[in-house]
Amino acid sequence: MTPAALYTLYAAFVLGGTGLYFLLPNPDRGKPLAGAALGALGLVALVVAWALIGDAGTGAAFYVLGLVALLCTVRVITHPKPVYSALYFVLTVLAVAALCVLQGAEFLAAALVIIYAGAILVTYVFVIMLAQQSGPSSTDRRSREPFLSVCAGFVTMAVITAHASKALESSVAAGGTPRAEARLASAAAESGAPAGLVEDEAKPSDDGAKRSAPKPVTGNAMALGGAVMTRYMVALQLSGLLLLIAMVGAVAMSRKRVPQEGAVSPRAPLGQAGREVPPY
Amino acid sequence: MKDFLVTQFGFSLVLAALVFAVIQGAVAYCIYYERKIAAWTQDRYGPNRAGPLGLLQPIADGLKFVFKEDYIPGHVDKILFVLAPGIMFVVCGIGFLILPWGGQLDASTLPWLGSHLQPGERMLSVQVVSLNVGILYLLAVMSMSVYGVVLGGWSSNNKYSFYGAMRACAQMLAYEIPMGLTILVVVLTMGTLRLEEIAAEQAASGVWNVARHPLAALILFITALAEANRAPFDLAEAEQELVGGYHTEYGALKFGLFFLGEYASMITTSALVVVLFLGGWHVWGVSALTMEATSIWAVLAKMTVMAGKVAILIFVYMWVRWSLPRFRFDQLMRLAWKSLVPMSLGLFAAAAGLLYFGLHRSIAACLAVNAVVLAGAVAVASRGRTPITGRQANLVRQAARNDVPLAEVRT
Amino acid sequence: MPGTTEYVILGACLFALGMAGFLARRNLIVMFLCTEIMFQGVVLTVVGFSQLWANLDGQAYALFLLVIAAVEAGLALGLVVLLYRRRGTLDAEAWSVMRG
Amino acid sequence: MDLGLLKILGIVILLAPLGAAGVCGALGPRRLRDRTHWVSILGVGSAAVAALVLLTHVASRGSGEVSTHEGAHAAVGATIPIYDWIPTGVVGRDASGGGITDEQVGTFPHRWFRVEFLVDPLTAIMLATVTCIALLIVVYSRDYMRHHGHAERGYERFFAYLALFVFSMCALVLGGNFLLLYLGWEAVGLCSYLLIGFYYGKPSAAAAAKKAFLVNRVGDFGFGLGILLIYLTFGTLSYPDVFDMLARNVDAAGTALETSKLTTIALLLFCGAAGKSAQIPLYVWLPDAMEGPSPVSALIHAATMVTAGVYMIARCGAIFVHSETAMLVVAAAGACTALFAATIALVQTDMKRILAYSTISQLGYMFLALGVYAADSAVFHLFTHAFFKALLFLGAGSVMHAMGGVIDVRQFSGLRRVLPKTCALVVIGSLALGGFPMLSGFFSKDEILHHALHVHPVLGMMGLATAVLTAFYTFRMVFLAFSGPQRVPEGVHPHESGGWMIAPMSVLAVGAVVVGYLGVGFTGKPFHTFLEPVIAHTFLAAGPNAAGAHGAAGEVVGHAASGGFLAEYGLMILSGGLSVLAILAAYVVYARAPWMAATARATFPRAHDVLWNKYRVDEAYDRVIVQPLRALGRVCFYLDEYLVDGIIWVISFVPQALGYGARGVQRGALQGYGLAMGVGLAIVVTVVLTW
Repeated sequence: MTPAALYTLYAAFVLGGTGLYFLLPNPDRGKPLAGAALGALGLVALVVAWALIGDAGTGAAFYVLGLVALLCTVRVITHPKPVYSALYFVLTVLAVAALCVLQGAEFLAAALVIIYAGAILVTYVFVIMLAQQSGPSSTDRRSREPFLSVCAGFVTMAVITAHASKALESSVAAGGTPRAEARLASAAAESGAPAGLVEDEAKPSDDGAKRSAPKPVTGNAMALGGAVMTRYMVALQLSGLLLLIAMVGAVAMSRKRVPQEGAVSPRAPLGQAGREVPPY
Repeated sequence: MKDFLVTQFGFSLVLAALVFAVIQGAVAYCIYYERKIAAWTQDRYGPNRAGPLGLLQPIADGLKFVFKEDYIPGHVDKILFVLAPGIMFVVCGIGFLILPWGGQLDASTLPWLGSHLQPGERMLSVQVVSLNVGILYLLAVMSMSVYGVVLGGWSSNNKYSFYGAMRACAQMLAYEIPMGLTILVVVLTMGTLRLEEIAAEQAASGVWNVARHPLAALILFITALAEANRAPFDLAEAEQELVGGYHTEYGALKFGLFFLGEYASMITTSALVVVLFLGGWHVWGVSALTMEATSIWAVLAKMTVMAGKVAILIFVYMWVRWSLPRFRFDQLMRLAWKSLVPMSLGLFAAAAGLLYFGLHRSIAACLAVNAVVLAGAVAVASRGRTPITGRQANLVRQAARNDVPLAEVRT
Repeated sequence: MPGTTEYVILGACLFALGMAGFLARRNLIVMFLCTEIMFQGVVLTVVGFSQLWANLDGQAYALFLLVIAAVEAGLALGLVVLLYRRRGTLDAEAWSVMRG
Repeated sequence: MDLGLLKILGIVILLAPLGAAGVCGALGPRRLRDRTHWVSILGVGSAAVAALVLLTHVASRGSGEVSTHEGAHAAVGATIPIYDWIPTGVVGRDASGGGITDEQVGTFPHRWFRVEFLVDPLTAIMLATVTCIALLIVVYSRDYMRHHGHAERGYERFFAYLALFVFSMCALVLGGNFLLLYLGWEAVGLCSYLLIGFYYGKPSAAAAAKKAFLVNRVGDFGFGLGILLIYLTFGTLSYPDVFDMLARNVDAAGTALETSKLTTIALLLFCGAAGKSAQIPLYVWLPDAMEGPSPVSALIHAATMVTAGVYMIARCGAIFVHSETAMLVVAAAGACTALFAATIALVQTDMKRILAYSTISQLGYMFLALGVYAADSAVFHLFTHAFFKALLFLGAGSVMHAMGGVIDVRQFSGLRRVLPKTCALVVIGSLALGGFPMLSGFFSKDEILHHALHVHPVLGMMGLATAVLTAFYTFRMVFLAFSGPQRVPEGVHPHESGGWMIAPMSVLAVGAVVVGYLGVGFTGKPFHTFLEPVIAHTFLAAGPNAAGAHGAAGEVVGHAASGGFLAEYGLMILSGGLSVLAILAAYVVYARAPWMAATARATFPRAHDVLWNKYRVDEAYDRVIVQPLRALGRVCFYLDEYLVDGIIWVISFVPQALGYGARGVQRGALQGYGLAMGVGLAIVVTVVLTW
């Protein structure tokens, strides 16, 4: 990585962090135009840094999606209404999923959308709506220690990123990723075909016509399934167990009746005291 | 230009525009169709004033939606209020992109466009996009459709709308699970995630998946009803309880978009059921409806067959709607979590077992497995203490168990 | 190595934003949303590395991350609902009975 | 001998009661409830059947064949290994670790503490006695533990404990080495604790249970030391090995045994026996053990617990006969205990307490018999005593049941009309206990007196005096309770017990009458003949008649031949006559002329007072042992309270003070911590990665 790229990256983090500091909710300020401007500058710097690093394979799609993801994430953090935060996060997830598709992880992208956007975030929205039906509360209008928070987050990541990028560069320069190449070569030798871990999924317009007969391997999904079902079998089963435990825990928790503190429960009518009809 | 149209990309664009337009038109006539079926069910005439047989009625309805004042109430969250029908419309509209409408098309048989091509030189897929995670795409899109309803209900800032939104949210989350599981049953049986391959496979073998997994087909149909918010699962808009549910505050074009979304999702889900279980564009004994027939005429025939099957399914949707009473919400949840989820889980596990033994294509084995799961479900259900109808009976039982006089409970 | 560095940087940005948000926002639900953002950053990073090494380990990690996220969301939201019922507010500051 | 069959039988005898206890405990409270007794009956019954099969098996094979342990003429019986339990070292390697190297250890066989059975006539008789009597008691308990048809609270617990008790005793008897003996020994102690404290809500019951347990601890401490000493001396705990070495008079190292060492071992073992079998000076727990339900008393007194000491000494005769001193101590302790307890029993008014002292007294007889080398007589008395003492306790229980829990003979009288069956059965038991001629107690006791007078005339005379006292106080109890005008406590409606209670008592009554004939001369003394191989090389070989005859039967025959009719039957007639006279005296004093008793009490108030207060032994113990220990405990307590706690307080004050200063940091706000972590992380990362 060139020093120019590195300093641009630092500049992006500094500008973005400062911008975020101004953008975080604060009722004592007016419209955070300065923050927005600084943030925009930060984004520009980031794009410049990307351009300076300039790997092959990053095209316009990456820039657009990455900017969308970042912008939406900033809005998640800075929007005073939790519902909007959640909705912006949906957009972030969609952008991330699209980025995954760019990296040949279609299955992961679908899973992200189905699980994250379709299930987890719906639940978030559900809870937000249940818990907060009126407009933004004082909780959401004021941030807590915004300066230190932003510093903590951005300093950590700036340092790690710069370091990781340099390490990546040097490892690539020192002969790339031998493990990957060796594996590709051996897999190719075994199967007599290019190791199609990530099926070469070009645009449908090119090979759609050739897909007349069903193929044995259904691309990324099959390969990923194979990996998860073999190498990560134990992890898979453990995560299943984890889900089960979480499910039981969540059910146990939410079934409990919790009286609001300080609230006096009305006396049950005579003859009904102590007897409740359980929820179906 | 001429050459661009016979590449897959160009053809997909054309097809997308075409299908989109057809579906929008079809939605309008779906409403007419529905009103006619409702009338038929209730032994009356239905729309018969505008045009012959009332055929112009949908156009009148559409015009009414467009020309009404597009009013936004003052107490709503304006951005989301506007956004919600848009989300609904878009999400319901892009699901069909993945559906295979007619197998392969030999571009050379296209009149004028393909005149410069040799036969078989360029095969086009009659499908807008072909993804290797095809069904997952559809599931992802469907899982997004809940946002339209939820946001619409919430942003209306109206108690009834909010209840509708909450109900829709819970309902869609619940019914997505059996839906996904039954789709996975088909995926396990067919060994692919691509819808066009599933359709082609059924055509090639002549065995529709419904013959293998009738129970799964039934569950998928039920969940499709629920996902489309159709009666008897229209809890989110139950007029008698919630005025109009999540779209109480909506009118004019925005209400129309909700309407469009609902019917479009009906069409998409029926098409999904058709492709997964009912052989897609395939009918036995017709030479035009095979994989090998790739001429433009064969493709048109296939598309017609597909549309016909979808129309039949939509008829069933409407038939169900006008015949069955609406579920109560607890019954709805119980149906999903205590009946459909266990059954589809059982089917899924059984299908995986069949795959392990290499019997996943065997009709007899699949049917046996379905029968076992159904029998198990019936056995469990018949032993259950809670009847599907009613909490009152439940209360009585409870009272009997606790030695409480019945009269006391009832009061 | 198509774009691995860029993906890592993007992931780091998301992570940093999530971390800052987690520390700065006071609404419990938004705090959890911020943790999910951090997950997204991690997902992007591992997907980038997956491409770099041309294997599926990173994507498999991302899948397990999804599991963790689902578990976290389920339990966290359950807790949030309980807390909300108890105090009638989502402010994280309302829960400081452990202070010394 | 069929080892496989024996193995199966042994396992059944052990596991059936244990399983029953487990099932009772697990399913009793929820599922079985007042049907729990069936499980216990089934478990103990299976054990009883198995024990009887074992007995017949051992008997039918004859005593000669029993010895399968090659080259061990001292150990008679079949050792049946079940499994290896605890490795104790490697064969060929001595205690210092020399001999073979560490690398070789794996290839050499280990020495083990095995779980093994030793089956010989003694075991067979003990097992049969224990399980059969226990079975009858369990059956009896079915009705005893319910009132007006409703099971008492803790019903299932009771049956679980009973079955566990039987298991413990069987393990004790069946175990083939000292370790298992000790195991059973302690388990029996535990069960007695549980059962005596069955009504743990009652302070007196809890105290009695505690007392029984603690007094037993004293004895068991000595017992444990004795076993350790055995291990140190012989290098093994297995009976056959130990007895074999004793017979060859060598220890583990191959050197000759020292008598002093054996005396020490024997006395330590006797210490345990004295605790378990309630001999002077450790008898004090037994009278208090009456706090348990009556069937428990019957079980403890007749079959399971107190006989353990007798069994153990009979089993370890090989050790005891090496030491004259130990034998004398055993005999003297037995005789003194017998007389001592009998005098206390003279004035007690609690029926069960009288019976308890009589048990102590009868156990004294058994120890006397052991001490005079008549182990077969001791076991025979144990056997007969089991029947009539169980009968008497069950009878007392029946009375108690009828009297609504009252058992003081001053509170009721004339019960023969309302409890005719109980009365008849108790009278039979009392006759047997009192040594009425031709009943079982008569024969067994007479035999002991015979041997005692022969070996230690003084102790024999004490035994004879005890016999008279026994007859007197037993019938004092009977007449006070059953004769005279009918009188019952307030508010009690006496009723005869039901079949579940009467039937076991009837069986026991039959036993009390007839089992004595197993040991008399004109039936050929089958009991003694059966038992002879076990003790032939120990007690009989070392005893006073060793030179003249081998075996009890031969001895008596030879004795009779030399001494003539009077020598043979004179003692019988004497003791029988004395017992009849004592019974008549009791009749006169307590049924006909009650003023005599009152006069006697008035004439010797101090004597009565001493007896009534049981020679103030408990008080003396309290003064001499308990109070000083308490005082010591109090000192320790204050040391702990002020010295140790003070130090700890000082130590704890420092962090407390520090914490007081630092608590401002702990603000309890989640995000504050998160922020601190985040900032800390940022600093650490920056420092580590950029430097």
